[in-house]
Amino acid sequence: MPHRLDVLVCSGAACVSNHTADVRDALQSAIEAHGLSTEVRLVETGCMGPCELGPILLVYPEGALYIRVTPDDANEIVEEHFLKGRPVQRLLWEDPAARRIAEEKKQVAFFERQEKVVLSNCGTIDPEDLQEYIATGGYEALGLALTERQPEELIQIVLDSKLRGRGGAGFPTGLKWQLAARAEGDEKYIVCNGDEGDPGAFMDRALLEGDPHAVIEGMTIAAYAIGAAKGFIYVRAEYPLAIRRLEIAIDQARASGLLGEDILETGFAFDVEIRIGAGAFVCGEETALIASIEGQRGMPRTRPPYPSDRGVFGQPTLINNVETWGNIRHIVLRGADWFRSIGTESSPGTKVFALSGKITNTGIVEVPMGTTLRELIDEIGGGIPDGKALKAVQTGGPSGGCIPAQHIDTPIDYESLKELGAFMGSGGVIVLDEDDCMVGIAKYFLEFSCDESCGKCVPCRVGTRTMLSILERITDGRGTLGDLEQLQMLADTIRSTSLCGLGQAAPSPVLSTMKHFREEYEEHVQTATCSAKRCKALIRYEIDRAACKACDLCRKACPVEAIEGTPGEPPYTIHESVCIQCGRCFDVCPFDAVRIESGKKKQNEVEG
Amino acid sequence: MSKVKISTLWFSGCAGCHMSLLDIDEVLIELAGKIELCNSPITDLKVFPEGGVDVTLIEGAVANEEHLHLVKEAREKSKILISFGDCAVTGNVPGLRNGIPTDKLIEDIYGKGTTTNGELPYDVVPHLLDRVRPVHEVVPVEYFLHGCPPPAGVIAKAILALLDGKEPELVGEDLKFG
Amino acid sequence: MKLEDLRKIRERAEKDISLRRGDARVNVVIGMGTSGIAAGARNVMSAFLDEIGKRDLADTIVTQTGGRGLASSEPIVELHIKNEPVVVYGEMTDDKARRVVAEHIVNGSPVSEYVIEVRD
Amino acid sequence: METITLTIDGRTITAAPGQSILEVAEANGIRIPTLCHLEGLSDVGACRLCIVEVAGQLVPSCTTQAVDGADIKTQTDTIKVHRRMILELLFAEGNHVCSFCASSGGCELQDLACELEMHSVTVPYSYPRNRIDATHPWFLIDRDRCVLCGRCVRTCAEVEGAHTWGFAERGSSARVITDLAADWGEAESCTSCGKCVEVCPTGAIVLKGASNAEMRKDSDLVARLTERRDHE
Repeated sequence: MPHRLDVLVCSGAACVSNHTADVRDALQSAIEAHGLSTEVRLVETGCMGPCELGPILLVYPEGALYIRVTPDDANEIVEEHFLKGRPVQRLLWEDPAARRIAEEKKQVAFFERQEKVVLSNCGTIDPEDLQEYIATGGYEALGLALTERQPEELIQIVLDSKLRGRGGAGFPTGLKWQLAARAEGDEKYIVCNGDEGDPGAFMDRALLEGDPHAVIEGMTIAAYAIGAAKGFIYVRAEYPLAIRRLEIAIDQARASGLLGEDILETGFAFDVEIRIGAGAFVCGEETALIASIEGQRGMPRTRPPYPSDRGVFGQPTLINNVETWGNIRHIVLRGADWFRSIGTESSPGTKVFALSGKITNTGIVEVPMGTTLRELIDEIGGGIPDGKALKAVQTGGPSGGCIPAQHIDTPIDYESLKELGAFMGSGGVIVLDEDDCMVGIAKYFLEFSCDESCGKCVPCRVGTRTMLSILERITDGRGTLGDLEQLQMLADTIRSTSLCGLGQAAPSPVLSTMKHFREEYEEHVQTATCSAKRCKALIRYEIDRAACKACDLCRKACPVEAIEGTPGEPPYTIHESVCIQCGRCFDVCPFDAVRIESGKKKQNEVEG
Repeated sequence: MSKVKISTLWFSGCAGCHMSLLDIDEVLIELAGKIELCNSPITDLKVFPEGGVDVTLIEGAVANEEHLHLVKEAREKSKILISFGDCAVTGNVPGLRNGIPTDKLIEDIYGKGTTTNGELPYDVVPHLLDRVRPVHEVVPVEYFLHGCPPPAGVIAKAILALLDGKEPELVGEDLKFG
Repeated sequence: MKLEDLRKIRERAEKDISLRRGDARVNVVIGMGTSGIAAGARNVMSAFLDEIGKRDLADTIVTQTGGRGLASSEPIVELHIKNEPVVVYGEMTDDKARRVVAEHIVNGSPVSEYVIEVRD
Repeated sequence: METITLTIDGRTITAAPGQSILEVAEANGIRIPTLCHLEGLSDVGACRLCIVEVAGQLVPSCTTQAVDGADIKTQTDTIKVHRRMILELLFAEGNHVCSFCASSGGCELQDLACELEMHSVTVPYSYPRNRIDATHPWFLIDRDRCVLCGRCVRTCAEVEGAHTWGFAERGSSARVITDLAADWGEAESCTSCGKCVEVCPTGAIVLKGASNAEMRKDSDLVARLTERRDHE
């Protein structure tokens, strides 16, 4: 007897953290208790996208989308919906834009405005079930490639598609394939770069967890195209679920003759091995990643020679990012023209973004290249919460920059972002609102680059550290206008002389904020003011005498006894010299009597 | 022609740079006719002359509140400021205390020392700054004389050039630290 | 496995996940309100599912709805076939369900004696 | 023999294919400052002092091959600014106090300050406080004087074959270590050959007992050894 309901349980990493497994177990028991085991099937899928709202259930055939489901909701869902056909309204997604409950997934703007190519299977199939992948046309592209295409034809298709590397820099993928195919070597290698490490980036994780076979299929097609027999998937150890699902997928593919010797009985052999990285950001840089695969310390080396000439173990190596690999099977099946029909002239196809920061719908989305930031943030992302104003959008992580709100109608592609001093990067999009201090944001990203510098070349190792100490001086209220000049000089040297792309791009967050938000830097150094009231050394907490009701909550909450007052006898006062700016008084005050002020110069040890 | 007024200051340093200044041999005689040595450890004059000076040489790093005060005054009252020797230029040996909390330093040196009977010297000596700094980190500096101490020849070369109204040409070995 | 084998697996597997595509030709909507269940709607549903399974009708899905307000005719089943009027069957049973599958869904002719309403 | 022709600072120069820009420049008496490079060792392009301009791009001359027709500039104003900044960063990173350093007078970093006309370090000093490892009976390492050029690491691996030296940690915590961060005196793989002492460009790795300005290094040692090996 066929089942009549497919209940998709999102098992992406975010939902797993939100205890999706408990929800699944509760649903399973409720389904059994109601005697529906043969009629209802639970399917654990990869990430569905709106990570903020998990655990998420998607019920077919209706397409009903349940959010923030708890194990306690299981019985109601099973009895009312699965048994009686009445979806539980209170758990359905209320579209923030439409202000109505969405009966179906496709009514939600978050999904409706997306175009899922790479993520088409993500959140709709069980990534641990090869049959489901095959049902969506999986391995058809590989079959087609092996039986009806010559290697050169495949390279030509990828060239014609104008697909560009999704790892960030946007190098033409087809060209990489061609170079690796033409290079001479005893052996050739295929590498999947899954060392995703930018703060606020989780696109690769979503794809590896949600559709691992797509990545394997893309790599296998490339192996045939360039003549490689061995591949490596480099994933960071912080992605245990991705690793487990990849392992399952690799085992399944091998067992079914889709990987290993004699693939699809065509005589072609290719196998892949997972290499687990220890979580060094720099290993996302291809030469450092290759060193790490070889068992060396993950440090970049000078290019040329490029990996296509001398990569893993000195042999020609084709290395692409997870998302790039995810595009391959679609391009091979549907053709270069189809691919070019999506996106823009110079940047065809779609791009997966990870939305985070001050945005209503945090999560993973996929849109055609050329989509504007406004569409991405307001329509898909549901806008900024709490009625706050958008200040900037950070793209490209520590290698990227901040795009100010006035450029929100910029269509997203490799070139337009670069023009604005930002960077496509692997697709992390962090939304900043009026409460964010741009100097603080720049400092945050620089601190990341500084910590993650491999330490090999001087400009990156020492230069980023030095820039950071100058930024610290500025956010401590001890900066000078000369510091801004020095930041610029250091940035120039780091950009121009660092060994690898990570070092060269490390000053970008500072440069882009100095370009677009220079007045904030000047305000910090000239008047020791942080208008966003974020820089601890530049703010002070004060109690509004008129608003204080002497309830004593702030005094009790203060961890350093900086607040003085007697219950019932307003006003209370905060002693600035004792206060550590932790903000607890601000949080607990029921009368909004605690205010944050900025603008008074702190006593300096050395001025000038 | 009126004489060029020169001051020299002695901050956190060993006086070796001043020794080297006195080591410029017969150039001293030439200088004697051309310069007026104002406040300096050599003259034991403590204050800048009215109207300031043309050149101030600063030996030593900025290590305490007195240095901080003086270095700012020197900047105000001098047309040209010269960091005189490695301590002034780089922080050098005095800078090695950076990273050790000043309270601990005072305690270790004076508290446990035998000569002070455990009395901490806050009443009589200026408070230490958290960090020892090269002069140019605190105020702008025109020229830097490297060396511990700067060789007498380099000092003479720099001063004579300035007296001629020229830029001191400090190149190659002149810029050797240590 | 050869490419032909892969394609055979795909054919089977596609049917298995057809629910998620939302492109079913036939939707059997069973009234599963309290009164419907009391009148035996569960059995009717099981019969539909069983018969659809036996006949391997990948283009047919079974869904439910709350009560329709025709308590006297429960269990009620609506048959939505693409580009055709909705046919409502009343007082359904296990056997009647199997007949509707065979005659209406497979052969395209409604079982008129059970029909209580036809809507556009 | 096949040759290539290129221009360095306006001079037309003939070279053998496969040579690095640095090798070609040195062979023709054109001085390019270096620090991590040492003849006889592989080049890693870590210090970035040997940058030159090729087709508008700054590249390290030690790891970039000289190619036919290249127009190379080694002393533009931009290059000088960057080299000096890199050198300042090196001085600011450690405690390079020449006045009481065994290597003073024989130190490549000290010489670079003269060559690159570094009048003062304009970036803030960091004043690190790393422990000096003097556990080896004959040698010691003062990591506050280390510039992380990696010559010791490469010499130990490529010439001595002991692989005692390696890198640990990242960013500003990066440092050279012996064995798996064991004290040098406890590092079992160390053959006490002393080549690391000779190649260290600063006073970081020195002979015990060498006092102020007494240490003189034989950094050509590696080149002599490897050349003899090549003749075998």
